[in-house]
Amino acid sequence: MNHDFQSFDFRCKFGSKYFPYPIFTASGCASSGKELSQFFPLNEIGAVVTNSIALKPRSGRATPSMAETPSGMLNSIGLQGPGIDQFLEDDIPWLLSHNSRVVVSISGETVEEYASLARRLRVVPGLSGIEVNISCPNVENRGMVFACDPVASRAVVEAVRRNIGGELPIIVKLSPDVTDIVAIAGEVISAGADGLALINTLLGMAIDIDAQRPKLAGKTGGLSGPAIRPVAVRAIYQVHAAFRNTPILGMGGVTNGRDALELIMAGASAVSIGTANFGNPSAPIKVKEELEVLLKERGFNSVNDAVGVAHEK
Amino acid sequence: MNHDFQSFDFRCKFGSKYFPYPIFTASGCASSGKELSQFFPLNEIGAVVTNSIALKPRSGRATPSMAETPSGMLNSIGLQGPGIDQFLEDDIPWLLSHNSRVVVSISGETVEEYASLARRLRVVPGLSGIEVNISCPNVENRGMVFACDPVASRAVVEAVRRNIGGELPIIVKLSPDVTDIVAIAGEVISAGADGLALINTLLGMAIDIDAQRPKLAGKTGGLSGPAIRPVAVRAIYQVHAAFRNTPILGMGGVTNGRDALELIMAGASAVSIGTANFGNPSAPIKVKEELEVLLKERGFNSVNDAVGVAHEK
Amino acid sequence: MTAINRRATQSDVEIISNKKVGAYHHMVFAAGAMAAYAKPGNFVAISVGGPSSSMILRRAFAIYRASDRGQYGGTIELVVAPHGQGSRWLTSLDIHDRVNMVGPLGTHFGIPTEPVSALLVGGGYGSAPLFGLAEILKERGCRVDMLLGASVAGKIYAPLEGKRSVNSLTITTEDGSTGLSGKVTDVLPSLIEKNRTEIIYSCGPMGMLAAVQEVSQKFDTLHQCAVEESMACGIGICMTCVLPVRDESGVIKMTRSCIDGPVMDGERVIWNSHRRIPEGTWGA
Amino acid sequence: MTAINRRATQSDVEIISNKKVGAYHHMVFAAGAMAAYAKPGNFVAISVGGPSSSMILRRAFAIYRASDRGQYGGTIELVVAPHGQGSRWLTSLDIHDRVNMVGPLGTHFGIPTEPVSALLVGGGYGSAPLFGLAEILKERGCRVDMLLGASVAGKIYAPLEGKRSVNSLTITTEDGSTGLSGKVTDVLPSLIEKNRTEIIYSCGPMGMLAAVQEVSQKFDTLHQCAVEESMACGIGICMTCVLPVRDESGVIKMTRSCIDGPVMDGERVIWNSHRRIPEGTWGA
Ligand SMILES: Cc1cc2nc3c(=O)[nH]c(=O)nc-3n(C[C@H](O)[C@H](O)[C@H](O)COP(=O)(O)OP(=O)(O)OC[C@H]3O[C@@H](n4cnc5c(N)ncnc54)[C@H](O)[C@@H]3O)c2cc1C
Ligand SMILES: Cc1cc2nc3c(=O)[nH]c(=O)nc-3n(C[C@H](O)[C@H](O)[C@H](O)COP(=O)(O)OP(=O)(O)OC[C@H]3O[C@@H](n4cnc5c(N)ncnc54)[C@H](O)[C@@H]3O)c2cc1C
Ligand SMILES: Cc1cc2nc3c(=O)[nH]c(=O)nc-3n(C[C@H](O)[C@H](O)[C@H](O)COP(=O)(O)O)c2cc1C
Ligand SMILES: Cc1cc2nc3c(=O)[nH]c(=O)nc-3n(C[C@H](O)[C@H](O)[C@H](O)COP(=O)(O)O)c2cc1C
Ligand code: FES
Ligand code: FES
Repeated sequence: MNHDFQSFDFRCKFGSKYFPYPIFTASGCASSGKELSQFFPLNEIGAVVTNSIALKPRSGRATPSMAETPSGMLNSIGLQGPGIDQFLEDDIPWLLSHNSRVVVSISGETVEEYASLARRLRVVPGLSGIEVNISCPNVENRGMVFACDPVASRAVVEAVRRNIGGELPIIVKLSPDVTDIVAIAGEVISAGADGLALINTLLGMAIDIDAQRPKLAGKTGGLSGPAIRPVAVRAIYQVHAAFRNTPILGMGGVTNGRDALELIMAGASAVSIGTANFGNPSAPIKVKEELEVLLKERGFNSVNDAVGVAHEK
Repeated sequence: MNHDFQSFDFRCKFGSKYFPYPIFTASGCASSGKELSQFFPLNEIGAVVTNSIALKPRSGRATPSMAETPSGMLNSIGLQGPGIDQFLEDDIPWLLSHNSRVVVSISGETVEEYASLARRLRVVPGLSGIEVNISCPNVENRGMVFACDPVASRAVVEAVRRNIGGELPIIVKLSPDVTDIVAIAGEVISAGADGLALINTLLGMAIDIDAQRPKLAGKTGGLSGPAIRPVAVRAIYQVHAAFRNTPILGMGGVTNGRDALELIMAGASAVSIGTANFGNPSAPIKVKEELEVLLKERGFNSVNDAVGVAHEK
Repeated sequence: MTAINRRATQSDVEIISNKKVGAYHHMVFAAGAMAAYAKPGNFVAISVGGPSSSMILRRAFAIYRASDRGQYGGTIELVVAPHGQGSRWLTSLDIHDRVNMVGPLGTHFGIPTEPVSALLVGGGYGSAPLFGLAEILKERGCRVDMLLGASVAGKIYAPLEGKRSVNSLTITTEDGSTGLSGKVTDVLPSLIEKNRTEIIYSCGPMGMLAAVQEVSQKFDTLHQCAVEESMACGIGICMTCVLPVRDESGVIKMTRSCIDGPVMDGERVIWNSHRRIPEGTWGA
Repeated sequence: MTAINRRATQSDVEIISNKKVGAYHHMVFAAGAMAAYAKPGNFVAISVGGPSSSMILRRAFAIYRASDRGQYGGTIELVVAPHGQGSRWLTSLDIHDRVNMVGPLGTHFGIPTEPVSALLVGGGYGSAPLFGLAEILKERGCRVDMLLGASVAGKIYAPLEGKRSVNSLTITTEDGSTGLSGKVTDVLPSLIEKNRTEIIYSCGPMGMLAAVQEVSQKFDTLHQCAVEESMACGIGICMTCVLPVRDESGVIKMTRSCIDGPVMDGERVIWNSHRRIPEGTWGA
């Protein structure tokens, strides 16, 4: 097939916002963007998704906070960051001045913290979206992770929705560590999510058999990288099958264009690159370029036409 | 340290049964043992855990039922097997006549099927244990996997316990695809499990971007191999922390002695070798030999002394 | 059968030659005793990617030739298409590199006790096991015709010394770049008629084998084919390589192609059953 | 600083030499322009394991030498200990093999503007970046003494041409197999006194650096050390390499050792904080 004369539509859409490319960075895997800008112009990708930002400064967890595993890694960074005030002062202006589209990831320990973060972001001009990381321990409920509890998940999303106003799309990021991810997705969609981010890391652990204790100071950590891609594809496929109209930002072990297309065919409207950035700082641009070639080779005129096609055969 | 004069105790114990070595095969990854016996004597390992056997013959699922993934694989074998009658006639006598210790894995679609299987096995002499695979769809509850539902899990184990009599240890195999594996473990222990097998495969999927459909004919499959080891270690650690007195048969991505020791230090009393057999038919014996060296190097006089040591530091 | 090849062993073997031939690599391994027991149709399973590989499963390769004497002791030769990650890694290895090999595995082609007229049909690298078979058939006094097909000329594997052992060699390519233009099944009927073929031996992609079986059935010839299902273990323990096969008593069972194959009776295989279990299969 | 080395680039570089030296491999890479910007203390990050590797993270290596002229254009030299999977893979490569390298990364050793008396302390392969530093210090008219320690003789990396650029070289090994028997910190005080050391530069295991800082503090010398935390990215985006460091205003912050290090002011680092966040850390 010859599509040379047709224009190729690489856009994706979450809520009311269009993004020119369907490749984003993954939260926590691009710091606040500055460092990667040395390897490619940030406006060449769909958006930078920032590290999850909390209300207050956070030191994160002690080292070692990283362990390599087969085709993956564990991390227990624990959301190190400067807190929302300094973040809005330093990082956001820098990103916007470099023409980067910005999706701010937020994390809280109570429903009220999420609400406060939403109120702070509501008044910031130039943002493209908000990603709500609900894989955080809920201090009001014995530290149980919000994303593992449908009621708490719903409460967070309702609070953010109420406080963010109408413009900014809300993408809610789910954990795969649940019995029924479709049920959680249903709750957060009905609570007002414009899109879903799938998947966060899997809870894992590695043990140092010489020191005879967990490798990570924080004992458990989040498993990411190519090892978890089959779980990501499955979660995206299941959720897309149930909620065709809710766009999904897919992630989990994407390192090249083929991986990205796998997530897209499963139902993702766009794809975030996380751990792959550590192995290859130009991964997002590489994935984007490869994806464009793969889509065109297969006769797609837009990335949107490829979203979820694996459901049809 | 010099431990040459001390005898090394390599035994492990489930219920009332001792096994001379803490290395087993994993269900579904050694067929019924015959094939592996060409690469090592089966009585050189703790036990052969058979493929999960159902009441009736099962054709399994259509091919492709396998896809390699980074440091892992997906399978959707679907418990192909001859049914309990032919199994007891052919496979069990062969294994027993070759001095292999045998743990029979059973699977059912209803609680009553598990009960019937237990009744059949109760009268078979020479068995060393029964592994109850509850990662099977429950036809009486919309196909929801037993292992994902605490009530159904309990019902299965109670039924098996009632029907098996007092002798044969019951090892219940759990799925990691749940929000709270410790809660499920608690249910099956209080229902009468003598031990737990952790972990079964993770639900995953891979998509063929050329055919634009799932690679597996059965769409989803179980993810196994080194990719999932961090999830196995975490699950074992969590469950051992909660139930120190219940022995765990650990599995998930073990390919060498170091991996096995990792699971043991997390809390496993013995370790099953699954996917690694496909890449290396002498994997169980290799793991066993390496494990013995590693334990002795670290001054352990028995494998039991190493169980769960990572909890103490 | 339903038992692993009792000659199978596992060992680290050295590569003693690796040459590009058309689209393929002809590779020779110093396989020691393993070579002595290899028969045409058998295969080997090789670990790929090295010690820190993300590829955890073995790759199966049909044995092209095996010889149990010579400078290096026993040798096993393979014809490898650099297709995906694993085969590209294998073909990129140098002389003296070592790989872990399990073999010989699976069933082998049955040799008729009488001298018959045999037609050997190969698709792509599927020709590999047919040359050793041709030699044996010739020794038994058979007439041996060979028919090889591929998409393009570079994918026809037919070395000179191999050609010597056949009475006739016909080649087809889909793009006509060498031999006749078309598929093997286009010329198969006329070859059967001309050579009064009594048995067909085939090896190649599953679609080709199914088509050969159709023709074979029409002419009522015997047909032994070497199937190629994806295999995770190659030794009968994973059940990923099954395909529906009718047994002696007529029951269709999902059968392991690694131990009850790869060589199977074409008539017994239920063809075109990809992605579904045929109705009436035992246990379905 | 808190910004990635602005000279950092990513490219595939060719190995032009790989020689075993004691317990290490001395490796030379044709790194082109990357070499021109490398300063003592900087490091590079290399992908390991090849295209189908299960190792997804880069490995960091201190630059031993960099030269921007010569037969191969710019070259970067490393001293690599074949320790685990990744470094064993790297050291097993042949000449002409290529690896993907990002560099130069991180901070470099600060060079005093006046000629001072400097003592360079290296543990194991930690001596690597010190030789290039010694040359520069000598050019600036400094007195340069060097103290190298390791567990055994084979782990002392001290090539002949390197030794030439120092005023004195002291070696300690824990087993006494070469040089003095003991640890570097056993002889450090006497060397400082004898040479009237004004600044210490150190590179080696974290435990050694902490011990050097203690001595340095006692003698009130300056101390620049190159720390070695495990790093997943090397470019400041993963936060796995943080350690607690007191900033100019006295606040302790978890600081990335890949971009605000590896070279840090020894006095600012909160030592012995493995597996815990020190009290009073910002955001703790
Ligand atoms: C009995 C048998 C004999 C074979 N003989 C030869 C031979 O002589 N020469 C040769 O070049 N190849 C042969 N193959 C195919 C070979 O085993 C590999 O599948 C092929 O080299 C592709 O592997 P890869 O790692 O390069 O590709 P990848 O795409 O990376 O393979 C990924 C996975 O898919 C499986 N797979 C992919 N394609 C096939 C296929 N067509 N058949 C089976 N499994 C597949 C692989 O086993 C692997 O698990 C044979 C296969 C079988 C089963
Ligand atoms: C700034 C810096 C400079 C370094 N310079 C050198 C050098 O000049 N020569 C040299 O031989 N090595 C150096 N290292 C160590 C090197 O990066 C590798 O960690 C080491 O080679 C072990 O990797 P491996 O893959 O062989 O071992 P593995 O045990 O397989 O490594 C597994 C993981 O642990 C991490 N890791 C293990 N040990 C260490 C360690 N001691 N420090 C940091 N991370 C570790 C690795 O990065 C990897 O992610 C340096 C590390 C850093 C951070
Ligand atoms: C070091 C690291 C830090 C992360 N931090 C965050 C975070 O702050 N917020 C969040 O929502 N996800 C975080 N994640 C999860 C990633 O955004 C992503 O969901 C996950 O890693 C799967 O994608 P990947 O395999 O491409 O990395 C982090 C992951 C890693 C590896
Ligand atoms: C091909 C295949 C078939 C399996 N069949 C079964 C089975 O019949 N019953 C069962 O309980 N687990 C089955 N499993 C799961 C394994 O027993 C094991 O729990 C899992 O694969 C994790 O271990 P591993 O990574 O060592 O393979 C199967 C796994 C594979 C790969
Ligand atoms: S390939 Fe494993 S049973 Fe055939
Ligand atoms: S190594 Fe990633 S931030 Fe320093």
